[in-house]
Amino acid sequence: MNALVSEKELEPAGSSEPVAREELLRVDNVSLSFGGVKAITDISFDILKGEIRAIIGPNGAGKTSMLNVINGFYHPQHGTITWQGKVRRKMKPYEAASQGIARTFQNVALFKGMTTLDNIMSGRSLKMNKNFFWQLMWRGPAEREEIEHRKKVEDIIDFLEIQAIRKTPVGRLPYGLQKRVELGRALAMEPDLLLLDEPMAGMNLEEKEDMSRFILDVNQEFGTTIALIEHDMGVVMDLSDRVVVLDYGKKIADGAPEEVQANQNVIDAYLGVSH
Amino acid sequence: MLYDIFIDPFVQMYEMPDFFLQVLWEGFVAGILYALIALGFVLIFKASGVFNFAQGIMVVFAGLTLVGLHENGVPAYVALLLTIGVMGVLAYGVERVVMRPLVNQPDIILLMATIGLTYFLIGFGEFVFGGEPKQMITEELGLPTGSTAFEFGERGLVILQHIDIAAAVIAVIMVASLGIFFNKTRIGRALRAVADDHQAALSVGISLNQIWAIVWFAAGLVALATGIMWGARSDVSFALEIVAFKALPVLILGGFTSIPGAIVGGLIIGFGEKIGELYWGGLVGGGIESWLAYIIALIFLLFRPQGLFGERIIERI
Amino acid sequence: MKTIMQLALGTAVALGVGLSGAMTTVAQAEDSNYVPLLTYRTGPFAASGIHIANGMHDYLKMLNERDGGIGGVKLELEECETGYNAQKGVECYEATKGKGALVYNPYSTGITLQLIPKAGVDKIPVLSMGYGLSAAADGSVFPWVFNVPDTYWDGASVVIKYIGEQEGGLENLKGKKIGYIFLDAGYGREPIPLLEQLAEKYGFELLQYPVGVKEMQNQSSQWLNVRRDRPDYMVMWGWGAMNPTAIKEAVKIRFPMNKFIGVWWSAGDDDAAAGGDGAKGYKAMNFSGVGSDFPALDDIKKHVVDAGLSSTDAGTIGGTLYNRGVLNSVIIAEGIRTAQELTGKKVITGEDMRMGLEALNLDEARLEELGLKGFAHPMKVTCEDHAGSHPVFIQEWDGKTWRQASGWIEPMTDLVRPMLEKAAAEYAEKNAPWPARTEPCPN
Amino acid sequence: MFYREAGQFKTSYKADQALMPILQDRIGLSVILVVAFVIIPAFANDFFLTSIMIPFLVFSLAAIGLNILTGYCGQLSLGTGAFMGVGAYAAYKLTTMFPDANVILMVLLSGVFSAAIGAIFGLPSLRIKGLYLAVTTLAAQFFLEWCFIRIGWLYNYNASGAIEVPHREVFGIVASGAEATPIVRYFIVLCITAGIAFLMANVLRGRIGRAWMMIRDMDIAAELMGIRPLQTKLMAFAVSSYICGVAGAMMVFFWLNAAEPSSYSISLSFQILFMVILGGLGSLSGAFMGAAFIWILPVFLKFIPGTLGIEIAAETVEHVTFMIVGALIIFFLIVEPHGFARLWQIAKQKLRVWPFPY
Repeated sequence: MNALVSEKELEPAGSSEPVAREELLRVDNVSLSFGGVKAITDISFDILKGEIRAIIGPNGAGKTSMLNVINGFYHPQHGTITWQGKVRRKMKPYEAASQGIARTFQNVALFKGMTTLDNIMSGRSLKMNKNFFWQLMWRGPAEREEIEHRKKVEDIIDFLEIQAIRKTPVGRLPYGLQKRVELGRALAMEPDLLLLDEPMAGMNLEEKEDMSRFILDVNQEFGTTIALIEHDMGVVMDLSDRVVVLDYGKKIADGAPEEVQANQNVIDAYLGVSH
Repeated sequence: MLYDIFIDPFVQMYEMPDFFLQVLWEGFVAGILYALIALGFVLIFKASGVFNFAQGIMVVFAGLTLVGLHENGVPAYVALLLTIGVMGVLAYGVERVVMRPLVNQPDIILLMATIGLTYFLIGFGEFVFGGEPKQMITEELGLPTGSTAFEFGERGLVILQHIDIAAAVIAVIMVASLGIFFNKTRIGRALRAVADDHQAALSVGISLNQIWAIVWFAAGLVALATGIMWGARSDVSFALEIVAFKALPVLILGGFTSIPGAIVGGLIIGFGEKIGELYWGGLVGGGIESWLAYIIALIFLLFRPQGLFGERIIERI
Repeated sequence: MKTIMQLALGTAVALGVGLSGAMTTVAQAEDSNYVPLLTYRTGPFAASGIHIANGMHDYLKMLNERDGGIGGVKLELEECETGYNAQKGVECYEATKGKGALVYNPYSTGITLQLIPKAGVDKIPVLSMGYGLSAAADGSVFPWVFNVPDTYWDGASVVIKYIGEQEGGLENLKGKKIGYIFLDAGYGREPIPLLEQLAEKYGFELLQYPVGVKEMQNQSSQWLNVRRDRPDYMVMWGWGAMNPTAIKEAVKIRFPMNKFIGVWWSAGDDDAAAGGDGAKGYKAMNFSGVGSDFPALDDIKKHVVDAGLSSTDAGTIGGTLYNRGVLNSVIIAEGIRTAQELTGKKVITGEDMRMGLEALNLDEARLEELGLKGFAHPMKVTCEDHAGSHPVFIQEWDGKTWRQASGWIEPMTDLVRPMLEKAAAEYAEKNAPWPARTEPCPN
Repeated sequence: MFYREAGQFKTSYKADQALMPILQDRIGLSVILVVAFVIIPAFANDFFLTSIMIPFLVFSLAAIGLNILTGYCGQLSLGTGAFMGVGAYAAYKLTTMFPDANVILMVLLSGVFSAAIGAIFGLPSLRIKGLYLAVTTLAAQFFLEWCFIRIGWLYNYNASGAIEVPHREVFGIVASGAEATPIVRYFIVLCITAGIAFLMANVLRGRIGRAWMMIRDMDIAAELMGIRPLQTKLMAFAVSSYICGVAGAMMVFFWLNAAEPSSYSISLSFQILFMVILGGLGSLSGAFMGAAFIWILPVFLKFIPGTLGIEIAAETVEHVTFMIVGALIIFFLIVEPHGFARLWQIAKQKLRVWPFPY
């Protein structure tokens, strides 16, 4: 397991005392619309290094759109995103990935034609760099690189307890396992910020418990900052350090789980007070 | 050089307006025929999501069957009815043998299956009726054959072929009746439901198999009409298949699912390639018609990937 | 799943058996001469190919039925379908050459080009009658290739000569416009250098209208251009589906048909008939007999077609392309006969056949003996000249059938021959090291 | 029973990542190589070499090329024929410009030109996807075909408009031209095809192959994981076109001897596409199986009736061949849309558990 943990990540890990955490990402006044439809209106919040930040809200609140904005898939019409202290310019999704943002998807977006192993190996793409001609030869640098990364991937496979399905094409796996492979793939990127879009949707209680454990382990052992969208309030309240609540593309609350739970706006949103 | 590209063609258009009109007319007729082939594609794609590569060959096959039957002594109108019957059998057969077992396969597999169908129909058509090109039985079917010339000015002359006018009229009738069929009849409504969502249509009790057989039959009828018209312009043989490829850029322009798109796309390609060939083609030695349509479609796609009538695609994950 | 496995196994076994069958060369019958016929009855050029194939097949078959072959030895005929496709052409060549093939008639410029270098290596001559590589007429460079009776350059010069006659002399061509519509492939492009040279010499303007193979049936642009340019004459080098479409389009734009002249491959009966009444007056060059009024053709009808030994429709006997096929077979047959006379052997080889073709002398007396008086102009091949620049006539479509419209017109050999020699030298240079001729001259 | 990996333990990642981790596969491949390099040359006649083996290998290579693009990177292309043509014309220009150079080297070099052209026509793939992209590759097909006809420089202004393969020797052995023996051509084609297939197998199991498959399976997710879509797709276009170009050059240099523009027409594109689909998208061995099926079946149908003494008119055979090929394509798509490669896997699975299926 240690092989996976780089020095940088060790730093905040396991430190139990509440230090003033550094800001990893800040969203300022972001608005996004498709044609005339406003998906996000003037939202601002921040994500601190090492925390688990939950984004919640009713269906259609703009949560997934928010994640899409964060990893560069959508470009907001207004507002700025500050990543590790620098204002981010308009960028392509692969640039966000190379800066250390990884994610999982609401509807599993695995590479269906590939095996579990290959899917997780695909997470190492950015870290591998042997060029085409070494790849042609295989013997030598390309093979060494492949083995080196294979070791790291095997660590993740052990961590997620999916050894038995290593060589199975992911298309044939049950939903819960697919979600787990997807998490593994995101972890393989060794991200600074991990975006999880409904990691527990459609799971039974047991699977949810497993998944929650993995998320906590990732956060605590590797020190990875996590932003997650989840509908299960129990999970959100237990896992997250801070929660931001969206409704109709607007931010209606932000704070510690208990505060948010008590917020009248949030209660109205979930109970459906007419607007 | 710049003069040849940017000014001279327009000077020519101005100086020989009769010729320009003739070019437009030729472009219009070619466009109508492309549009008719594209229409067959659209019908099938809308209802089943199958990109029916065999549409071009169905055009030839229908024409060949018609002429072949006539050659074997069947009166023209009886042959026409029999051909309609053959297209019906073909539609049923395709639905039964190709579509049904391949339901829910990826696009490319369905595309390949229709290419397989293309090969089969070429072999079958030539096996039954022989490989030599045949003359379309234009007169026997009561279609006009002459031409009308409008002369004006000293050398002004525009010639309209009656068969081309007939082609335009028939195309309009076909599109109109398809429109009525889609909007006013029960089967038409079912068809639109299927186009929107297979599963939902199934769940309200629409038989997919029946619908597919019907659209393939409708596409077969469109193919027959196209085959007659195009056959009358040149002849009926499988060499015509290559012309049918032109329907593909038309589809790109119009979108795979839009009937008006097929018509407008067909006309754009028809006008575009005739004007391009006649006023600009000479600059590079002519013959640019063989690829101009595809390049137009390609450039167009770069700016509007969703086609002329398609809605803007918002990618979701 | 089980059935699939069985099926797969069955297919594999069948394939294995079949391939081993294909691999074992069929032993050449000791008492026959083997003539493979590379034909195409399918594909985009089937329209023209079918009639040629019928004519070639029927005449040779007739010799078998009527005379028991040539020189008492039967001919073994085998048709191999090429579909005008170069891949399949090579396949046919490889499949048949081992069986003792005497001569190849590829009927496709592409396949001819592939076979030209192989001919000398495999020692099997190529007879490309009125098509193929014009330069191959130079027998000193291409001993193994024959393109009697004419090259395309001969044809192009005849057309211009004929147009000159119509205008009252070649000098009157000055300032005239002659349009050239052609199949945009090697075939159609070949005459252009000569036409350009003639244009310069006689002062007419040459306008070119290429028709892509894909656009054969969609020529409205080319003919609109013709309408705009208003040429005085149109010359066509078309094949297959291009011909009927071109004639229809010419009718459509009301081009005067008597000023529209096709090459001998645009002279099919179906081609002209496609134009309906409007096609009346369309002209084409030809070098093989018009009509079915020849004793040899009667024999074909009697011994082959009526006997059900051929797929020919009796009504097509005597058509231009059918007769062309017959003429091709006459040359093959006479080549074999000459070879038998020269070598004294009954069963000959490809090398003998080459000698026979090179010594071919089809004079009027011989044509009459064959029952083909007036079917072709007498032709004599020499070691230097494998084409012969034989005269060509013009035929005219009267709305129902072709009739001869001119006497035999001599090509401008003085102009064509130097060009041929130059082209042959260029070919040899480009394909260096091109083997120098070592074959003895039989004449 | 016969195909069982039990007892074959892999003790390193290196062994696990080998091309053929299972012993039986390695034995199978060795047998195939021995047949290809020793038995066929020793026993086959000219017809078998020139009309079956050489075209089969050329088409296999082209199918590998297209498979990289369509099967591995998910970009459907109908322009294969034209890219093969670019290779052929480039090889022709190179050998006529440098008559003394090694012709095999020139054939391999010619692929670089088709790779460049392929990459240019791959540019729209960034914005255009799926069937729409397939139609735009038709633009490449028809435009390049037009160039082969119209640009005289490409065929050295030959009056015939075709390219004719010149006589060239490599180390004193005639390698191309009419005098080259079938056996020499066969060995050249075999070595090039086997070599490229091996190199591609390497690329496909590594980082780049994975990137292509990521784009194929879900391009958006791939992009979010740091794959640059344009570079990756262009690379697939370039590599694929390189291979197709080499195949096209081999087609004219070691098989046909001369080629007209129509040799590289749209029908060639379809022929190759059939091979890829029937063989199995995303499978190298499938490319060989597909090529064998599509090429050998018609040859078989054409010459078998004759050798069995059945008289069938040539055109009937041709028509029936079309029907059978078309019907078989549909049949195999229905039976197994993933092609022969998947059928072969299923067969191996059966062999593994035979004779006790449970």
